[in-house]
Amino acid sequence: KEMTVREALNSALDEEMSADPKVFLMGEEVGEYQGAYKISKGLLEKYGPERVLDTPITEAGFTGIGIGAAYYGLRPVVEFMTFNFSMQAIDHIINSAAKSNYMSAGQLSVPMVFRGPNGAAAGVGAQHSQCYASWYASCPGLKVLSPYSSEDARGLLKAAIRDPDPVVFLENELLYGESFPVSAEALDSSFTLPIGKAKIEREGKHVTITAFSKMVGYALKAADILSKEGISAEVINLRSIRPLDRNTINASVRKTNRLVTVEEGFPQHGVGAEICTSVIEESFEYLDAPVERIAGADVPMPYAANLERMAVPQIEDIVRAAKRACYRSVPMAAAA
Amino acid sequence: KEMTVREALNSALDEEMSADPKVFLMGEEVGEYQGAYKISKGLLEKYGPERVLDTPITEAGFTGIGIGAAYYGLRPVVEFMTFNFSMQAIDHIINSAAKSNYMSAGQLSVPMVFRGPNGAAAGVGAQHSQCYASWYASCPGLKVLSPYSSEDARGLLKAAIRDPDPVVFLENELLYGESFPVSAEALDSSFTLPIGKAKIEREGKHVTITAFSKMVGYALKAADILSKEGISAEVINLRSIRPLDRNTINASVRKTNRLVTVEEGFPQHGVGAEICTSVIEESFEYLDAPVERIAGADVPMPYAANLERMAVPQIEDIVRAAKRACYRSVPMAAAA
Amino acid sequence: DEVLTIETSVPFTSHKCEPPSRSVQTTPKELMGFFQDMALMRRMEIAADSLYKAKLIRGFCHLYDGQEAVAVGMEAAITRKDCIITAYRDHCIYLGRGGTLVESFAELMGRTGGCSKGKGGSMHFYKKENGFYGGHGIVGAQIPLGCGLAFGQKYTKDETVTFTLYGDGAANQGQLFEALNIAALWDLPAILVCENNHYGMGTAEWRAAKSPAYYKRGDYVPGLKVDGMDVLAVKQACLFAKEHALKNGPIILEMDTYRYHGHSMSDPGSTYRTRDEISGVRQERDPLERVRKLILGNDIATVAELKDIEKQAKKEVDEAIAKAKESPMPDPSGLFSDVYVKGYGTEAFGADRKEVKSVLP
Amino acid sequence: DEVLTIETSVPFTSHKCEPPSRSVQTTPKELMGFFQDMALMRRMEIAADSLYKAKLIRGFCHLYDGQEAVAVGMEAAITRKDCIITAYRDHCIYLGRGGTLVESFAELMGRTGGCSKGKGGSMHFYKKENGFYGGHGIVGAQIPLGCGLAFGQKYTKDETVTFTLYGDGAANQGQLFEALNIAALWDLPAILVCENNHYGMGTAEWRAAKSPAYYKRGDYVPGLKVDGMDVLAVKQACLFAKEHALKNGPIILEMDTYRYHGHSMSDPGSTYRTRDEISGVRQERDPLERVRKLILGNDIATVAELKDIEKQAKKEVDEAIAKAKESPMPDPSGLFSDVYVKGYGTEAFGADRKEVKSVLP
Ligand SMILES: Cc1ncc(C[n+]2csc(CCOP(=O)(O)OP(=O)(O)O)c2C)c(N)n1
Ligand SMILES: Cc1ncc(C[n+]2csc(CCOP(=O)(O)OP(=O)(O)O)c2C)c(N)n1
Ligand SMILES: [Mg+2]
Ligand SMILES: [Mg+2]
Repeated sequence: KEMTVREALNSALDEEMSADPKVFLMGEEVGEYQGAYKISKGLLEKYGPERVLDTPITEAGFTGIGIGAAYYGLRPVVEFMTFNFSMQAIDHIINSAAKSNYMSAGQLSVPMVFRGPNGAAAGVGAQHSQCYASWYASCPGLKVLSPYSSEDARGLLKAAIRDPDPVVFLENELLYGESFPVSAEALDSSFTLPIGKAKIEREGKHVTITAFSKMVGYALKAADILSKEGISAEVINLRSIRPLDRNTINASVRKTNRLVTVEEGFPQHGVGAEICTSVIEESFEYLDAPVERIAGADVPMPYAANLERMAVPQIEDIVRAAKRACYRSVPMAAAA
Repeated sequence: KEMTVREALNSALDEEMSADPKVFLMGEEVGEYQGAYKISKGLLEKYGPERVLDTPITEAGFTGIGIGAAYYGLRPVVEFMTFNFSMQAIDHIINSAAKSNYMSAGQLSVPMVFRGPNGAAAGVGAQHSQCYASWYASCPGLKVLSPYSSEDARGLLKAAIRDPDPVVFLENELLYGESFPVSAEALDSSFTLPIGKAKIEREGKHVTITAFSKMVGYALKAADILSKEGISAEVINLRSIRPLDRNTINASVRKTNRLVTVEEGFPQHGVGAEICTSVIEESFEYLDAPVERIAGADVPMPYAANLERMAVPQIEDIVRAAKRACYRSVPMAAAA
Repeated sequence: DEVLTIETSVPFTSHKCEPPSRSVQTTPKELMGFFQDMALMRRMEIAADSLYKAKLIRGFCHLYDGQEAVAVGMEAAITRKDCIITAYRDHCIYLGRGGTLVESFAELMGRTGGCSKGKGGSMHFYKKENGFYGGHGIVGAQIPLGCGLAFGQKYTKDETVTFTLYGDGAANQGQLFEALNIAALWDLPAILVCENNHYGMGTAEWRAAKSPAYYKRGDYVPGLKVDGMDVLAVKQACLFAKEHALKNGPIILEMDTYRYHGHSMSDPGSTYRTRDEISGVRQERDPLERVRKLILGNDIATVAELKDIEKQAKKEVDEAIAKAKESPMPDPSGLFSDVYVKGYGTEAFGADRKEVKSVLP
Repeated sequence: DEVLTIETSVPFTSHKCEPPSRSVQTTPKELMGFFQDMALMRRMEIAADSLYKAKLIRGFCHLYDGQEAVAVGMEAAITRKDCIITAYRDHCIYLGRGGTLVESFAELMGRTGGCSKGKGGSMHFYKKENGFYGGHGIVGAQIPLGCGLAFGQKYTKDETVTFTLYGDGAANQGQLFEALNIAALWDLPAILVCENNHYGMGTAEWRAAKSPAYYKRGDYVPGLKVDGMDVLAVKQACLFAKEHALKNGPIILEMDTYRYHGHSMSDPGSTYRTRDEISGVRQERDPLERVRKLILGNDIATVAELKDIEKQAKKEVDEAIAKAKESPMPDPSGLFSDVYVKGYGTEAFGADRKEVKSVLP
């Protein structure tokens, strides 16, 4: 059976709301409008306005209210129309949600989810394209998940809602409409995926490629191309950015001896930097080549289609980097 | 001559305000109260309430106003009482300041400085101790500076105020009262330091230690200890986190073949991760040992003095890591 | 030119101030100009709609048709030394500030000829030399920015003011209250213009605001509620506001207006409001039709002459689109330009840093 | 117990509501309790001052002396099922909620016996089982959090309310307006209590707020201005507010109060206000003295009996400090506890990750 990521997220919300009356959804346009990206379609009708709450466009206010409700013991799911707008509420996510359990020595737990599309979409320009994975994942107290497939979306969102800690759940607008096959097991309402565990999407021998969200698809396509040229790439879908599954990553690199990290966000202090460092710390002697980092270009997102394409990783970038890691020669291009 | 960091910052502000009538200072308690940490002492009296503006405790509002004034061509210096509170205004720093010049293809430059104490102080707990270096330095469009000594403070702040781009200037409360010798040159009102250039605080042969802000002092003390044991450490004061001086760092590692990174912030996606990755990318073959990363513990800052001490790097941590990098054996401690 | 005095459609509603007179002075020439400007804006937005559907415009695209009287009336009251800043619904504000059609369409299509060289897109038009500071994509954020422009004007003693435009949805943002308080404390020449088109995306104003009396926001600042479909009322209110702001500091103008299109191109605009509501506004309050009637009623021009102006507008728009299409995509080097004014020769990296990098000047 | 009816010091000033009666019902027992509680709080804060100066308390330390009537009067009107959340000036609120002196001092000194096991510090006291949710260090942030607690109460149909305390400085924060709007739209049982002590750090209220009428904040929500130095007025207002909030949603109480100490221990508190101002308040409005007078005037206890209570308070405080000092520093393993409720067995690292790490349960 096939299912879009949108349907996967929608069904996950639906099932968890149906299973636990403490779960509720709040955010801009999540109710009557059915969600800016229709993730919450049908939920208002099914669960009523007490549990599906349209908010004003006031992220600091409604996020703080969501966190207060979690202090009280409810299990809020707060939708950001996109994660760019979470910056208006980031003090609450960090100082009110992430740190409370620690500061209170366990008295004030914050069982909730912050979710919405993250990172680049298509043609939406500099203010609507930022990836927040590395920022949130730098903060102890938060868990940060990022699904790729429909199975990821269902299993991780359901796990996030059931989790007793604050989870930042980073979706991708361009994946919402994509269809993926889903197993019968994944369709069961009891299905969840473990938080903190990466998934080896494709086994390989010669080079490890780590990615999350949309870039997993690109990495898989790159692996297809590489396999035609005799390079067997292992593709790791991180799923969880915090906790980061250092074990799976290091085990893979110890096998392949080569690493390419892929992400859409800005490179400096990014997810790739952490993965590279983790491998240097734990598997330095296994590395046969410098780690290759593929990331968003180090510029704000431009609007023009040709520049935008240059600003985010393409499949050929991953292929090229993997070949470099495997010491295949590649022609050096001139600086732009 | 000796000068405290506080005096250095104060004199830098004073000189730049005196040199350019477009420079003004705004923030909470910067005027009548003389600054929460007395950095702006005497400036209200000297420049009047038009140029030294006490604001309400509304970071989003006054930061946005500062940025708008920069759009108009003024050169605001916005003080955050601490950078923790900049989270209430971070959308403006990123979306209104960092990206405007790019989105407008150069029409809307933002010549301004965001400054204040950053990172851990003493006993101020989880919400008042965060280091924002890696977050801000991940963002193209921003420049991020962090002074250590009084000379740094003067030279970098004066350069930041004169710079035509938005600069995030990360000070450290615990350094404000520290005295450093300053050269006659550094006391001249024309003195500035170059943005984007690190400083080799101490030359060495066996291991490179990178640090910024307060940790530079710790790294220097660690180097003293190490030298007594025959290890010659090169200490790099980063000064600029963005642009990061990859050249100086890589040149040093190519010489010493060993690297220890030090920072007080959270480790994941931190400054150390970027430095490690940069060295792997550019100088992989020169490394004789895994990069050692010393950073804040991966927990919110605890209040209790003994835990707090464990939560931030100590000199002995740096010494131990440097020895490890040099393959000196160290006794392995049990997990906490 | 002969001076006409025309009554505004409805009285101004005022808060903590004496409202201006309902009798607005204008001239035949001004009215003809209003008609021409609004017809051009209307045409531009309709063309943008088509270009979007033809996939020549990407991403978000927020159209202004229905709200033209606000842009045009405001410009009639102020100079280009005064500043304007608005949100993402910015095409017509840009045009009002002296921007060109070609630069608009080129920007919408991501071409070098665009007002932001194709790097900004629909939400990020600017024309700084004429006092237009964008084009801002984050709801509400332009409000403190606008107050900051006003701060600059006061600081430099320029005797000019800033108009900060925002929607009814944005009016609930906390940063409005923060900025307004500071503007009031510091007597900034800031005019907050709430373009109340009664919906923030799919949310009716009363669902998002306990008190939708946006001209009273903050309570302690004077305000005026204005028929934003009546270009002369807008002009009168803006004249009044500018004078007020220079003397007394901030003031709020709530413009009662309407957007015909959906929120953006992905919103059909018909699930949260009735077709009757939309056509009712079109028939009874359309800003362009109101001016047409005034022109005809005062024998300033004939029906045919006005039709000609509209045809001319269409022609100008079509020509501009054709020209914009000829403008090339940005050169790849544009990826790295304007990240900084001063890059100090540091390196910036592309997605594959070993393959694409650039030295920032 | 006999019922006394006592007039509040000054009338309530109301906004969009009928104020409650100035005649407050109390009993001798209640008055004696008020005296005892306030004396204990006063003593605790004075002791904290000494401990700070002796370097046994570190970092920030914000004292509540002068404002005790707010904490005590509020508790007299509500139950422990009602929630309270406040800012960093939280010691006495915690005590009012049933927290102990020993846990307070142990927390202040960073010991395991503290109410947050020494991990929170002065600004982060909690007692969730009695409805106290902190202790928040970010100015204004507790306001939406408090409205969220009220959301929880309404969602679970608990028929209880939340009191959210914040300062006059915090009252300018945009998130107040955002949260208040939502609370009003959703009829949340949220009571916003502005503890107006007239200064936010060194800034007098009028320098930070164009309109310092904090009980009118937002304009559309009812409000009451209360003499926050009069414990009976506070009690009356809180009773009124609770009833109102359960029926009609949010309401604002502005408590006119005063802090005797500086803002925190680094602030002498005397550069931005006169010594006369402080001593004037002490002489004429002190909350403890007011109750003393009431007790004496109504022949409920003698001067000596009250002195004894104060001595007893001092003794309790001294004993608590001695006990707190015996409480050990946290075990090093505490560094890694409570980062998560559920750590999934992942590793967390110390400053030197090769030396110190821990598996999170
Ligand atoms: C902080 C923030 N939150 C959410 C959005 C998404 N968004 C864009 S426009 C909009 C509606 C704004 O409505 P209004 O202020 O009434 O302006 P209008 O579109 O009607 O002109 C929303 C929710 C955003 N851009 N910024
Ligand atoms: C967002 C934020 N900005 C600044 C600070 C620093 N700060 C702590 S308390 C305070 C003054 C608050 O005054 P008020 O709200 O009147 O409360 P009071 O201290 O008088 O009880 C300031 C500026 C902070 N903690 N949070
Ligand atoms: Mg609107
Ligand atoms: Mg106060």
